[in-house]
Amino acid sequence: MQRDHNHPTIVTIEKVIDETPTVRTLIFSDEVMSEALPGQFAMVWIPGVNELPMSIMISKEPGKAAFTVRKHGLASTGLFNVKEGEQIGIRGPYGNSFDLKEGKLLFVGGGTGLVPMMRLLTFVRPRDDVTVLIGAKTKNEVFFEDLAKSLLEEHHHHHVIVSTDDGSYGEKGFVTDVVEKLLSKTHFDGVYTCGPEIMMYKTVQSANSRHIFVQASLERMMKCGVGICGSCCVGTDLACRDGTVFDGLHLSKNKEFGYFHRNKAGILEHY
Amino acid sequence: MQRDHNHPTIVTIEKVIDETPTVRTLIFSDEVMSEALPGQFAMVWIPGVNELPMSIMISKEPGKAAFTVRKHGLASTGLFNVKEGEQIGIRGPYGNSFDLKEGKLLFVGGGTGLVPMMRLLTFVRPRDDVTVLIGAKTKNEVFFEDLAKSLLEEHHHHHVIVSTDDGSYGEKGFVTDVVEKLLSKTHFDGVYTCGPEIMMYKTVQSANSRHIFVQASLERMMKCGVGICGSCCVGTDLACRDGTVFDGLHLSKNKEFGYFHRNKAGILEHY
Amino acid sequence: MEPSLETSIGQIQLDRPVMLASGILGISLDVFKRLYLSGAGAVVTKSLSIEPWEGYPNPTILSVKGGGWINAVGLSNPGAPNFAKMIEPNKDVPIIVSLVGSIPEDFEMMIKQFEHCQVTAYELNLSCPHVAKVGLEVGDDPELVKKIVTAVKNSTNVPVIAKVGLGTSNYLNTVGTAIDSGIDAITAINTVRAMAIDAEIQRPILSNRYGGLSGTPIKPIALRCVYEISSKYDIPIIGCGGISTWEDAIEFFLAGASAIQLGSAIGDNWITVFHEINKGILQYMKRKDYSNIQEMVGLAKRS
Amino acid sequence: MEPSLETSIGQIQLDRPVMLASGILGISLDVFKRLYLSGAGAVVTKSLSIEPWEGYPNPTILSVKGGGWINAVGLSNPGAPNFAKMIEPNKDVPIIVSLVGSIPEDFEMMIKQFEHCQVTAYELNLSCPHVAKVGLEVGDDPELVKKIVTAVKNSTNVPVIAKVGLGTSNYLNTVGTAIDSGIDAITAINTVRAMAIDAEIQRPILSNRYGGLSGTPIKPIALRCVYEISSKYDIPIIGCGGISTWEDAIEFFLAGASAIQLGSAIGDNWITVFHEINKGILQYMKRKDYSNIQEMVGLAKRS
Ligand SMILES: Cc1cc2nc3c(=O)[nH]c(=O)nc-3n(C[C@H](O)[C@H](O)[C@H](O)COP(=O)(O)OP(=O)(O)OC[C@H]3O[C@@H](n4cnc5c(N)ncnc54)[C@H](O)[C@@H]3O)c2cc1C
Ligand SMILES: Cc1cc2nc3c(=O)[nH]c(=O)nc-3n(C[C@H](O)[C@H](O)[C@H](O)COP(=O)(O)OP(=O)(O)OC[C@H]3O[C@@H](n4cnc5c(N)ncnc54)[C@H](O)[C@@H]3O)c2cc1C
Ligand SMILES: Cc1cc2nc3c(=O)[nH]c(=O)nc-3n(C[C@H](O)[C@H](O)[C@H](O)COP(=O)(O)O)c2cc1C
Ligand SMILES: Cc1cc2nc3c(=O)[nH]c(=O)nc-3n(C[C@H](O)[C@H](O)[C@H](O)COP(=O)(O)O)c2cc1C
Ligand code: FES
Ligand code: FES
Repeated sequence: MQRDHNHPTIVTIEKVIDETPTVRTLIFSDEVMSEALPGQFAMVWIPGVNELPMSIMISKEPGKAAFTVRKHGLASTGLFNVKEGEQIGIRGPYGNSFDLKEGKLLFVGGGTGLVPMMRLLTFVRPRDDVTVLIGAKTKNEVFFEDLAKSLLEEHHHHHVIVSTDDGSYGEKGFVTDVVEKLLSKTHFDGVYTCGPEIMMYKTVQSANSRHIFVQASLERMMKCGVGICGSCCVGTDLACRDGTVFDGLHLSKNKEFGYFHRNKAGILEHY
Repeated sequence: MQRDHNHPTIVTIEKVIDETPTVRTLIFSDEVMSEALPGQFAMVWIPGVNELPMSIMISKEPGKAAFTVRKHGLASTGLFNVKEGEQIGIRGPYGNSFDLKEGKLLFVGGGTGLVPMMRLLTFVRPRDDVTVLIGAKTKNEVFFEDLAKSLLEEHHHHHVIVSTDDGSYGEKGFVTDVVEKLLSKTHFDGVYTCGPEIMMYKTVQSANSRHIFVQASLERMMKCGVGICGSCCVGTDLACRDGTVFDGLHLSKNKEFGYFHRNKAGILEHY
Repeated sequence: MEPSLETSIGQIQLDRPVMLASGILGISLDVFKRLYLSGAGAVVTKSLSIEPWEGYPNPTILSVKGGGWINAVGLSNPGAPNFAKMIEPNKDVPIIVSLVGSIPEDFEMMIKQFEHCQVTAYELNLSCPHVAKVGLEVGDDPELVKKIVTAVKNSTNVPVIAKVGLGTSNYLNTVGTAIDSGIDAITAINTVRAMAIDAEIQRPILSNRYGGLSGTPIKPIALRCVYEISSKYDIPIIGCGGISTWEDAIEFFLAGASAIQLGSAIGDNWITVFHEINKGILQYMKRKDYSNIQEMVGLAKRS
Repeated sequence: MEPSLETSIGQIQLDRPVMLASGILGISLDVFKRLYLSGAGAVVTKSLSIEPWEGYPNPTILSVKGGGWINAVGLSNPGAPNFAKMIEPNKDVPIIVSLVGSIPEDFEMMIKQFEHCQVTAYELNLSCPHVAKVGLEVGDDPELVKKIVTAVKNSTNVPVIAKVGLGTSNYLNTVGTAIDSGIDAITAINTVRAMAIDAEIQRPILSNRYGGLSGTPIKPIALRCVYEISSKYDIPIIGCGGISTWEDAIEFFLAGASAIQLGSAIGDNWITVFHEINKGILQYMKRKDYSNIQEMVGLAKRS
């Protein structure tokens, strides 16, 4: 029978990589997921634990894909603890993708929000001028810096900048301050961001105010991933089906973006 | 949505032709049925009346097909009475087809058993030597004689022979006596028959005894047409799915062929 | 004359006969507006309880290989009071408020919350197949159905619909009891209790184990329920279950439904499905020369 | 060690766990032999009545767009006496004789007919959803179920199976009653009452209007029934409903079935389906290192 993308397909975790003490990358074989577009996500079933949305991470080997998970609550800790040889269920890929411009490009990622940024980097052309901004609270939460660099090896012009809130590594300060500084200095042809919503909100604001094309990939509570349950709604939008990637101009008209998300009961909560 | 062959598709009867006082041909447009193989049948729903199996008759126009029905009991009379512009439901095509040999071919049909013979004639090559035998009780039950002739127009060697039991038209006697006569005179490369079971039984016997390749298309009580209900079983065979066309050698080993059929309750009845 | 898509389900008047079913995309007024503009004649809210409910943990929804969906969302909802506040500004969208509860007082309390809201109708969920003490557990108890419907009818002048489904009793009796107690219309049916197990993992996939089957697989079941209800009772019916094409919609009208609801089709075809179905119904009506929906309702019952 | 496909359903021992369901291709001993040679572990006959029944007029079967079949064959059958005579010569094929009737005496009389036949088990059809006075009308009546099962158990030493389905009462109670009355095993489920209407013709398609839905659409429902029964009762179960692949078969074993039956899959994939499923089960057992079916039965119930 043909694969049903909305029914869990069982895959085996083949390799686990520790990125930081609380972040791990789990690699598995799956043709469909290996060809996911940047920004697309999967619903990941950890049997006996929970199911949660995860951006689809790249893997160096063809036919493989990965998830990069930060250990947090029940579900993510369950995934974080999956060992090599153990099985999980995946459905998807879900969601749209980015509209990649040409020229001078800025990528702004925080935490596991870097995952779609990494996949997007694999689509950038060698002649583009690429800046990757990695934000973290502190030094030992920084990851994917080397990966970003190696993905950009063939590019003449590229910068990978890390900023930490406490200055323990790279530039000191909020990543959004670096964004503001960069955008005020030079013109960019496209800005792409994924990470904590406040980070994305400020990045979108900085770009919008300068009429720079910007896209952000949103996170919301997700149950179905296909636009049935409604749990992921952001104003009139359903993050899972209309997004997760939205244009900055569209987001600037959304009353909830940057301010509210909904909890498991669907009640609006302030960020 | 793609067409579901096992769910009735509604078609409109575009033309009705009287073949004899009790036999009519109903023509309709349907790509799928127009491409049915010789010997295949449809389950025909006459709304409010019944559903019954009907061999798929040819039509001169592309994209069209037909049924040729003899008025008999409730269901066939219902179909016989369908007027131009009225709708019926059809599902299928069901069943296998004939294995058409080359060379000297004999077609033996009685009554509406001529329907698959007519479709089969359209596949015969001009260089084949073709004999069509049409059997009927009496003169005004003869039909398709002209059609058979016109289908064979381009053939150098062809004969259309009619025999009636009462001798009111064509040769006098049972069609199976003509078969026996023909087969005893000349070698045939293939014999094809459809019609009353006794006619087919004798034809198969005549051919088998001379080691001549012969195929017959069987009729049995049919409800599903797909091999679920079991009502069409003939020994180990399901007429609808294994047939309706069977080789003479296979039939010679079947204890029911020529002797028994099952009624609506599934009880074996003698012919 | 151009045929009209208007329909009435008893006192309920709608511009278009296709509604959003309860529980689908149903927690935000902004989304309701969008669905209305996409062609939905009305939206039914998620089933609301007095208190907010988180629902079951994930996995809560998955598709079935070969068609349809199984869900055990567990009636997660923000609670009637929060919800009423959210829809208070609404003037444009016909909103049908779906309610779940265990006792008459639950329903009375919730209806009070909507005093200042424009509510097109209430739909009593007597048929959720996977949450204890509400839904089917209520629908399968005739005494309770009687008490709840009577209480609700005494609390509001807005039309009240009972949503029924296949439980552990004869749903036709539930319909009968609801009618005797004054119900204005019936929605049939809810999801059908079902399960998905993964052969590799060797466990039920839903966290709640049991869930409700929706989408194409249940259409023939829902259609027979509408036909059965309309053959037995004289009550306006809203058909629901597996509807995804205009042909499905017509079949439900012919079986006796004055309007329809859909949910799962959105997962398969997204929200353009409303427009597609409306368009198909109109074309059918033109071809068959009908001027309004009501002319078709129940036609399949003639012998 | 090569895993074994042998299974036992209580006292019933089978070489292979996949059977032909009742009503499918089930009127001729020749065909039974063929199915057995194709890989069926046993064949269940059409449900037999005392007298021959013609069943309903055509149309009696059609497929549903989007999957599955609806039938209202109407239990056409040659009658128990004729049938018993036909299978008398059988020595090789495990035949399970399915019976329908309205009162205990019907069943007692029929069982007498099979005195000289080799019968692997009797299956009481308490669940046909579209014929009056038998099937579900019996299954929904606990008193009658008790009387019939008791009478049948007193008439024969051959194992007796009750086949249940979704009717107008709680089928779990029917199972409980049957167990209390001495039943040896349960088959779950029969078809689910349903309907098909044609939008163009504006009529129900089946001559009987109502029929039973079978095939893929009912699989998630059947699976939950097996899981529910095996969670509540300690009784051997035969799973039936929508099974068409080895994965489906495994899921039913995990839910608690010791064997399975299939019907509709033959319409979709023809009789090679038995061999395909047997092969798939064996490969799965090798991969998961099971030596016999029983090791899997009910595994999905662990928490
Ligand atoms: C499209 C998308 C892609 C994501 N990609 C990644 C990724 O690549 N790596 C990663 O580590 N995390 C990712 N997340 C976040 C992840 O899904 C979880 O939200 C997060 O791991 C915390 O979950 P938890 O259940 O462990 O925490 P909990 O303590 O149970 O919940 C904490 C908070 O997490 C959020 N959350 C919980 N469950 C869900 C859910 N089903 N859907 C959305 N949010 C939920 C809620 O805001 C909740 O309040 C992504 C989320 C979305 C929506
Ligand atoms: C594969 C196949 C192709 C056929 N093709 C044609 C054709 O092209 N033209 C034509 O006129 N007839 C054809 N028939 C015969 C036709 O289906 C009917 O059997 C016949 O018309 C008499 O049906 P009735 O219901 O009117 O008669 P009734 O008086 O109701 O029945 C008379 C006898 O007809 C047979 N019969 C009735 N219903 C069925 C059924 N559902 N399936 C099979 N036999 C049945 C039985 O032997 C029955 O005893 C075909 C039959 C089969 C099996
Ligand atoms: C994810 C999901 C959530 C649902 N939640 C509710 C609910 O809260 N209240 C309710 O009455 N029905 C609920 N239902 C049932 C639907 O309203 C509808 O009756 C059922 O899905 C059948 O219609 P469909 O086949 O068009 O989806 C839900 C269905 C789904 C799929
Ligand atoms: C054409 C047809 C006839 C049936 N006849 C019977 C019957 O006589 N007795 C019975 O118990 N079940 C009967 N059934 C039900 C099947 O035995 C089975 O329970 C049901 O079809 C579900 O299995 P499936 O999805 O594999 O077909 C019939 C089903 C079909 C499709
Ligand atoms: S996650 Fe269900 S609608 Fe988006
Ligand atoms: S007609 Fe049903 S099996 Fe052949």
